[in-house]
Amino acid sequence: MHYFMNILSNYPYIFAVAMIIIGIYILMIEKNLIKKVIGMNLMQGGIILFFVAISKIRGGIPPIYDIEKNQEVIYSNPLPHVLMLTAIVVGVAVTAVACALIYIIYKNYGTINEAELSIINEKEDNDHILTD
Amino acid sequence: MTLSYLLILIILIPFFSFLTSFRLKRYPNVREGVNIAFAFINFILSIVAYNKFSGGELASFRFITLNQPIYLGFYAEKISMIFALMVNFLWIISIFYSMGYMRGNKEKHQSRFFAFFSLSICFTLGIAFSSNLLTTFLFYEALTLATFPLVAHNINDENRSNVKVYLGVLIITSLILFLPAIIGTLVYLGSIDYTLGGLFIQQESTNIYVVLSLLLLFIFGIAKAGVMPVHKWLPAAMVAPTPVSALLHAVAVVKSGVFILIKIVVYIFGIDYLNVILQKLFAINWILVIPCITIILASLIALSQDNLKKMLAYSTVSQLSYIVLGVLLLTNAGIISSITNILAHAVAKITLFFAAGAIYVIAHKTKISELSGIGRKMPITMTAFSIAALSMIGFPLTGGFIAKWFLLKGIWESSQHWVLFVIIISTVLNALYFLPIIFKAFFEKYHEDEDDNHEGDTTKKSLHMDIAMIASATCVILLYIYSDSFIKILIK
Amino acid sequence: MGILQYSFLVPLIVIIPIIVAVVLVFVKNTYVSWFATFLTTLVVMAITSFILIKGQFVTVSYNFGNFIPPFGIEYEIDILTIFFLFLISAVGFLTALWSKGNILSEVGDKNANFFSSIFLLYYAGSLGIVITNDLFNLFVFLEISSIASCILVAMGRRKNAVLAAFDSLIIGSISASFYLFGVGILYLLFCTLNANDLVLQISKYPMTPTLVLAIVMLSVGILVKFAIFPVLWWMPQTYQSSPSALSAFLAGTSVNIALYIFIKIIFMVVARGVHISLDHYFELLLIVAVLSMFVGGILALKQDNLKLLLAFSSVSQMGAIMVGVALFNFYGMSSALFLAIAHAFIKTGLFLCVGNLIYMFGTEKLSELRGFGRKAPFTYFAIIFLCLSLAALPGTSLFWGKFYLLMSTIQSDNWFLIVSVVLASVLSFMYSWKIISQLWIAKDNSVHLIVMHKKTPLYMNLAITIVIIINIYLTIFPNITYYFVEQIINLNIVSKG
Amino acid sequence: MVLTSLILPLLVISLGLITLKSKKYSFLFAILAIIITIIFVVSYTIADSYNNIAFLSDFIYPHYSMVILFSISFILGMSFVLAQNTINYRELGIIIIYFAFSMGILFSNSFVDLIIYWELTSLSATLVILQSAHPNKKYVALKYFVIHSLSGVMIIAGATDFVRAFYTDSFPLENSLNVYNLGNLLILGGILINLALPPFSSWLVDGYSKCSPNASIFLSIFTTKAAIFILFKLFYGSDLLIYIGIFIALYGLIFSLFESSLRRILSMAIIHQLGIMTIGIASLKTFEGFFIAYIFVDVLYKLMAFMLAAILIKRYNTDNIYELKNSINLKSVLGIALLICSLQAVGLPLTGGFIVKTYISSTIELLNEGWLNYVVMFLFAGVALNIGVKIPYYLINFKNTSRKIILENSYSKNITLLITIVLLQTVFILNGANYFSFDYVLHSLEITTLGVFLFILSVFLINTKENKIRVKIDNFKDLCIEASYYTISIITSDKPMIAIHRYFDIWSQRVSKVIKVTTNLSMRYMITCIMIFTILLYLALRYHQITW
Amino acid sequence: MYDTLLILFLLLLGFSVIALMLVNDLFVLILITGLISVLTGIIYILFDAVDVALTEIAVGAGISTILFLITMSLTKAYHIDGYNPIQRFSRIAPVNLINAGLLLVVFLLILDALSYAPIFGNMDTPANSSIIYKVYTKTSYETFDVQNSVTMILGAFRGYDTLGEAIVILTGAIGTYLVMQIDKLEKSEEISENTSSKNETPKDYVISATIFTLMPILLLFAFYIQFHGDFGPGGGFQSGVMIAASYFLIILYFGKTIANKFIDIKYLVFLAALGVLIFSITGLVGMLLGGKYLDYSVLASNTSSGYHLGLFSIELGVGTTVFAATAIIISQFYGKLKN
Repeated sequence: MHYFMNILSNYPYIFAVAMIIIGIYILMIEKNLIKKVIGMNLMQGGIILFFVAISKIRGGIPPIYDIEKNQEVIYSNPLPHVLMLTAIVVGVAVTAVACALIYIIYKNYGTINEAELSIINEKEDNDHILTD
Repeated sequence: MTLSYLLILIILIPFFSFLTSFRLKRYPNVREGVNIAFAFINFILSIVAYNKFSGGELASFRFITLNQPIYLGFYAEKISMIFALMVNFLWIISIFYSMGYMRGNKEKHQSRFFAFFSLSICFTLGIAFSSNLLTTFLFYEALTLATFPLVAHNINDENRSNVKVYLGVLIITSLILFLPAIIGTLVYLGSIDYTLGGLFIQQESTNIYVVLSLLLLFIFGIAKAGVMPVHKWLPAAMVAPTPVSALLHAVAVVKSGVFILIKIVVYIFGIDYLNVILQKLFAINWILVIPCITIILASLIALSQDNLKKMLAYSTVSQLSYIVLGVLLLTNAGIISSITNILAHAVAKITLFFAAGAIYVIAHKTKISELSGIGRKMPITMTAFSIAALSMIGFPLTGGFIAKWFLLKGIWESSQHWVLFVIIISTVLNALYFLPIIFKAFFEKYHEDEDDNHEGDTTKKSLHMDIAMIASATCVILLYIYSDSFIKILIK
Repeated sequence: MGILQYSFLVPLIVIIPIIVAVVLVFVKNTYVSWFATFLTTLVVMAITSFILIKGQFVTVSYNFGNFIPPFGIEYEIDILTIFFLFLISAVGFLTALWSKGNILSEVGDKNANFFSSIFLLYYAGSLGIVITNDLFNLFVFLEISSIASCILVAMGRRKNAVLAAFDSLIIGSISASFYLFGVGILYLLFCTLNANDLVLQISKYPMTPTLVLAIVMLSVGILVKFAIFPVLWWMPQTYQSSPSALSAFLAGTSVNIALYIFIKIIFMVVARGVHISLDHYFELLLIVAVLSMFVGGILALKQDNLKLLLAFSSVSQMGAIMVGVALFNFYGMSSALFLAIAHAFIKTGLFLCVGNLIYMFGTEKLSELRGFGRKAPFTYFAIIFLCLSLAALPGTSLFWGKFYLLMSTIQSDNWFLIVSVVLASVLSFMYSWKIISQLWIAKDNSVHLIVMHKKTPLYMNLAITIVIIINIYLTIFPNITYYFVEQIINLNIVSKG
Repeated sequence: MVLTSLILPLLVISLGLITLKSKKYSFLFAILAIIITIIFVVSYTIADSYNNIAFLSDFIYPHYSMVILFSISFILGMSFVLAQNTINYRELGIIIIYFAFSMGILFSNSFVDLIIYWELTSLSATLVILQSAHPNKKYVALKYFVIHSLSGVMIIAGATDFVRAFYTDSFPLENSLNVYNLGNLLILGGILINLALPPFSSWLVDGYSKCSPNASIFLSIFTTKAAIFILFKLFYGSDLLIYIGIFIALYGLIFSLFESSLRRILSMAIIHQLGIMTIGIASLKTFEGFFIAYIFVDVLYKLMAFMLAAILIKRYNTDNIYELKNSINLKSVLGIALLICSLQAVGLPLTGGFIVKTYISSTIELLNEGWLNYVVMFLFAGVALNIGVKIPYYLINFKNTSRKIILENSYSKNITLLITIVLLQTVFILNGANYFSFDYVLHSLEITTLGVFLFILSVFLINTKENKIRVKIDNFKDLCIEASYYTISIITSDKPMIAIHRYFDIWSQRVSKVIKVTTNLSMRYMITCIMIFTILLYLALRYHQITW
Repeated sequence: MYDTLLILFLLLLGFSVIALMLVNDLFVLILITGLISVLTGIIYILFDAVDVALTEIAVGAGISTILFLITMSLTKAYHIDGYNPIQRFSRIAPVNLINAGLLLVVFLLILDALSYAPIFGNMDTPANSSIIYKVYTKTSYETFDVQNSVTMILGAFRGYDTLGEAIVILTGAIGTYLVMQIDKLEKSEEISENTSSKNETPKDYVISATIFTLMPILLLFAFYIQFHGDFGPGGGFQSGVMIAASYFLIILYFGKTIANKFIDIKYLVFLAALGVLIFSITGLVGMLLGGKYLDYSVLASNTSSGYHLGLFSIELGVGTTVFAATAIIISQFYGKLKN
């Protein structure tokens, strides 16, 4: 079907979507919590790549206004860049909190393998009152 | 003051007694006195309303209105007047009786009992005067919940399942069948008010099967009318103390179920409209089969019961289907018979339950086989019991005879002759399961069993109960004598 | 017009909580931090109710930095937004009022001020989501609320709170990135981030599969938050292990926010001449909703832990609301909105009561709590009243919602739906009756209940009484909310459909 | 007229109630009751003397004759019982009430009154039965009352149809009810049940044989005869009754042969007699005539028979006819009474029975149904055989055997017997003139020979002492009532319910195991659910024509 | 030429992603994530997104890799089932295959949908052809004479997003601070031993030398980026991250206790809060002076100088927040590390 050729022409999208899908795959498969966070990070990277891919215009230059150049210069679309700045920072914040949680899980449960964690959780009588 | 204020007052007075009896926890006598006073006032008011109403003045009153067809409101008309009169009268008697019963049986937390007792009366009156299906449904559910603490009065391990059955059947059938039926009528007809001559006449378009399915949904939805498959809750409710099963399950709750059915058939569907519909569909009115099966089966089961109260419960189920049968005959004689039957059956059944309670309190006997020779020991109770039993059978000098007379007349009018034989068989069955008790009570020796030690104070305790029983027994007979007074109104 | 000159109030709703949250980081004293949260929620509720009353259904919009919408970010309040805004701020106020005792007992007073500040951030985040008309801004606030809620859950009193927090963070970030992916595709197609502008653009171009993918990604992102049947598994754990103040706020708002965004998307997409027929989409949603009603109901029936039971019950209620939305006729939408507001208040009230129980007895297991009536009479009656209204019995507010739901289903003549809605309402009765029967009729084993605190402090009970008063108000005067809902429906369906 | 007609029953009821209460003076009040009835009867006849009806013969107004008949038999019975001094005060009181209510039936001229008195008589009759000392009296009374309530209901059912048709519930004086419509058929059914229509006849046989001897005297008179009077009043002349009559009579005849107890034989004879009467009613085309005389004779000699039975049972306290073998000495008053009674049954020309029998057979001949006359003849022979031949054969002591005869010949006790003998003969004397003709005498001789012949045949058939082939017809009916008890208990037993409960429990455990898993699901399943959900949504939107 | 370069780097990226999927050793995985973030940075430069590239490399390569390394060492998870990738294929459980299949279906569906999307990078796509994007770059210079339109959009047009983003990083920081405090266990079950060890690591001359040479340059460059945002690529985020990196170097070198004396955790939290406060206050000031929230034209006499002032304060607020937040996160984690 001729549309298939169309997808080849905007190949960056393929890589972006691939990154997202593989990110999710790692998130699902891996038992180790840190690997899960890595997978999540990868997924968010994929989305950011997709967004930035949208902004590029062939033959355009970075959107910093060049005083000397004459008028007919083409700039890439600056808006996705701003959005992606925020997205990256959000990604970092989420990763930081996730790593803190992993440490605390390790501190409480002694393991960060999801299978073992669910076994311990089930076995333990979890209404063990912690605060006084 | 106009009739509408009177209506509201009648409904609210039991609610006040509900509040006060909670307040007067510590001094029981005062509480009982207050209750009786309230009941008496309510009775007087309903008589006044009855007379004023006979003047034909219709009062209506709305409080929550959502949009035009959906609102909650009250509305007085002839059937509800009579029903309210009966409920109020019997309320007085049952309070009197429960005083004796509670003291005799030394029951715990009595104030809660009296409170919820009057609350359920308030909701029954609400049902009596409701002006559209939604208010009826509201009070219908409220009544189930108000009676629940009464049924679960002295709950212990073995009767917990009964209490679950009681609540489960009532609530679930009302949610599954009654509510959709109401909404169905609202959607197909645009309004759910009780209008004289029925709503369906305006709408010629609704096809037959919709009407029929709605009617069936109503019949089975109102579990309180005790039609066969959904009657399970009544025997299960027998775990409640006897005054509860006396007033509520013999009179208030059960009758309200049938009362709603009457209002639906008469004021929502309209008798002549239904006649036309049923004639069109099939010659024999197949819907009549439902109550007939219930009558026969329930009386057969009652025949085999050994526990006195269970037997009475099943007999109530069969008597109720008499009333349902009367309604579904779709003739005005049938309607009159169902209303007279409500009154006659209420009065007779309340006496029977009083007697059963008295026997339990004084002689601690619940099994029928143990009842031999009790007539000599408790003459008043047993005579009241036998009078009421005769009325149940339809003995001439009692109220039951009037109801049976009109029922048969209705059957002839509706030209469904096969129903005659059902009535005949059921009367025989009634006789079969009531009379052995009377004969056993009066004509067999009373064998003393050991634990029957407190001989002394039986007379004192039974004073209240006897008064209540005498009152209800006499009005069984009075009902026969003054029957023509309210039949004239009904015929109009 | 009266309201327009007050338009400066609109951004304040979100900014005041943020500023107070940030200030609270400096404050060490727990009482001051609680009072600050209480005050801010009160002020925000005042603003929203002011707009609600004076607004007379006029859409108010406020663009930041004085840039016209497609360029700058725009806050817009139409009837639907103010309806949900008021709901969220009211629930927030109640939980803040209630949370004083709770912070000390469940979170410990060491970093109580951080708890309040992050609670306020979550509060601001949820308000921001509802109020903004800009899709990316919505993503940012979505992310704020998900991180904040994850931290708050982690501070729950149980050991497995941390696990639940981790799960909710991961699932939250996945759903947010799905949403972001959808926004990206929309931007790729129509180059605008503003909702109203997007509506214009969509009507210009034919429906391409890419737009379909965008809608799907957006709706999946939101339905995960909405805890509908297939994706509900993260919710019960978070509700169970989060501190009671947060679980009450979550129960009241997180689901309603998702509902609001979902309705906004549907109206946006359904609006002006979208050529594809959405009925298959709605059919699937109906099936999913019915399934979630049954699964929620059955699972709720089997739980012994009160919070889990309430969590699953809100899943089933959400199923009912989704049925109302997916039916897309007049009665359906009104029933959905009415159910949402009634259910929010009832569920918040119930979670506050559970909080009370935890405060007093330290346990929320039904089997242990049987017959605690004597020890805590006020909470006892509150729970019974709220459970009765949860059971949608005739005399309660939920009943009107169910009534309309049934009306809409009967009008839609879809027999399978009618039967399932009726059965689901029976299920809802059964699990709410389970609570009542356990607390009232079951064997009384309250004798070996460890009483940690004799009495709950005043403001805890005050919050619950306010909830009960609101419920009673909703039962007695449903026609006011009905009129309100009517306005929303006419405006949205008529204007955009 | 109505007022006066109500005086007597109400008066007597009050008397009955008083006797019930007072232990000592019960005899005194009983006598008072007798005196009142006598005064009432006399005033009754005198009051109507101006339309000069002759005693018993000119029965223009059958009501009066029945009333007179009932009160005479009541007086005779009471005097006999008081003379015998074997009755306790409570039984006496109830019998008085029973008499009063049955009088009520006679006076009722509308369906509602009829039903009221009808049911009240049945109630009082059950109470009478309950006074007996018989062990399972409760059971018999129950059967009695249930069957009577059945008949009561049938009458009400029929009456409502009648009222709906004629807008009044008073009896139709001009013409009898047309049998061939459902309502009237029901009324007929009700009355016939009261007349011991065979499937429902066990109440009469058991009731009269198991109640106390004194009570059986009164019971035998009132209920059945009142029912016959009502049947006569409502359905005179309808030809369906012929066949019903034959059926009842044949049933009575055959089963009396197999009975061994004295009172059961007499009750079977009552049933037989009722059958013949129904045939008589069917043949009468107008509502008056000599028919009441037949009832009169039959009542009196049955009354006498039951008095004899009471004395014998009292003396030898056994009911079995073989044990009472040759217990009566011909020379005693009892002997004479027994003789007269059996001759009435046979219908010897010199007795009242002959007059009445010839009247009935002549009216039946008027129907000119050939085969009917022979059947009637056979039935009359049966009566002759049953009472006329069988009872004297066993009871009378022909051979002065050594059996110790308690010589109780005191005339004072048996005065009543003598009075009844005199009355029976007066019937013959007063009406003998117009019926005592040659062909009638010839006719009665034929009947007697046929009767003797049949008797010998039956002796051969049943010449057993312990009548082994006694058909337990009555027990069959008891059987079916017990059977209904058992079937019901099986239907309604809770066994099926318990099974269902167990089934539910197993399923709920299985479901809860599954649910425990769902609460802490691993991440993998959560994300797979999300993925599946997205795919479904996308397909739903993308390809509109998803059909499932 | 441009396309071939782009494809080359994208393929590199693809391989490293697949490697990520196959490799099992945690340490190798973390290194590959660092590599991936650098590669994406380079691709962003190809996509003319300079600011994003700078942030991506600084944050991706810098902070998240360090975070993962520290958590790995804290949770002693490095020697997890360390067999090589090929063995891993043989061990694949059936469940994984199902998941893989499922995700493959999703992948194909998305691609099928995206194939209808407008072609990558051509002029006439609705997103690019519409006048809006041109307005950004032109007006940002003519009216507000800010050369770098990205900072302009960041600060002014979509200033509210940046405020939201600052709040996110603040919540992240406070979150880590709080979560680390959680001790769900009774005292008895304490697993990890006490944190601060007495003897500091001997001074490693190589590290100390590099630190001392690198430190000043880093700080200088960071401050340049901070205040030069309007004119060239850069801005609050990047400078904040840079300063945090320098702070980290100090901690690495002098050990936790001394670093604490230098800047205590409590003050860092206050600093982060202060940054967001500055940001929101400037917005409020704009509102009080009559304009809309975050309207800088009102701040000074004419619009352009007003905007310069506004942007400056915004960048300052964001910078301090980002610095403080990242510092908190790293010091929290590093504090827990034993040696």
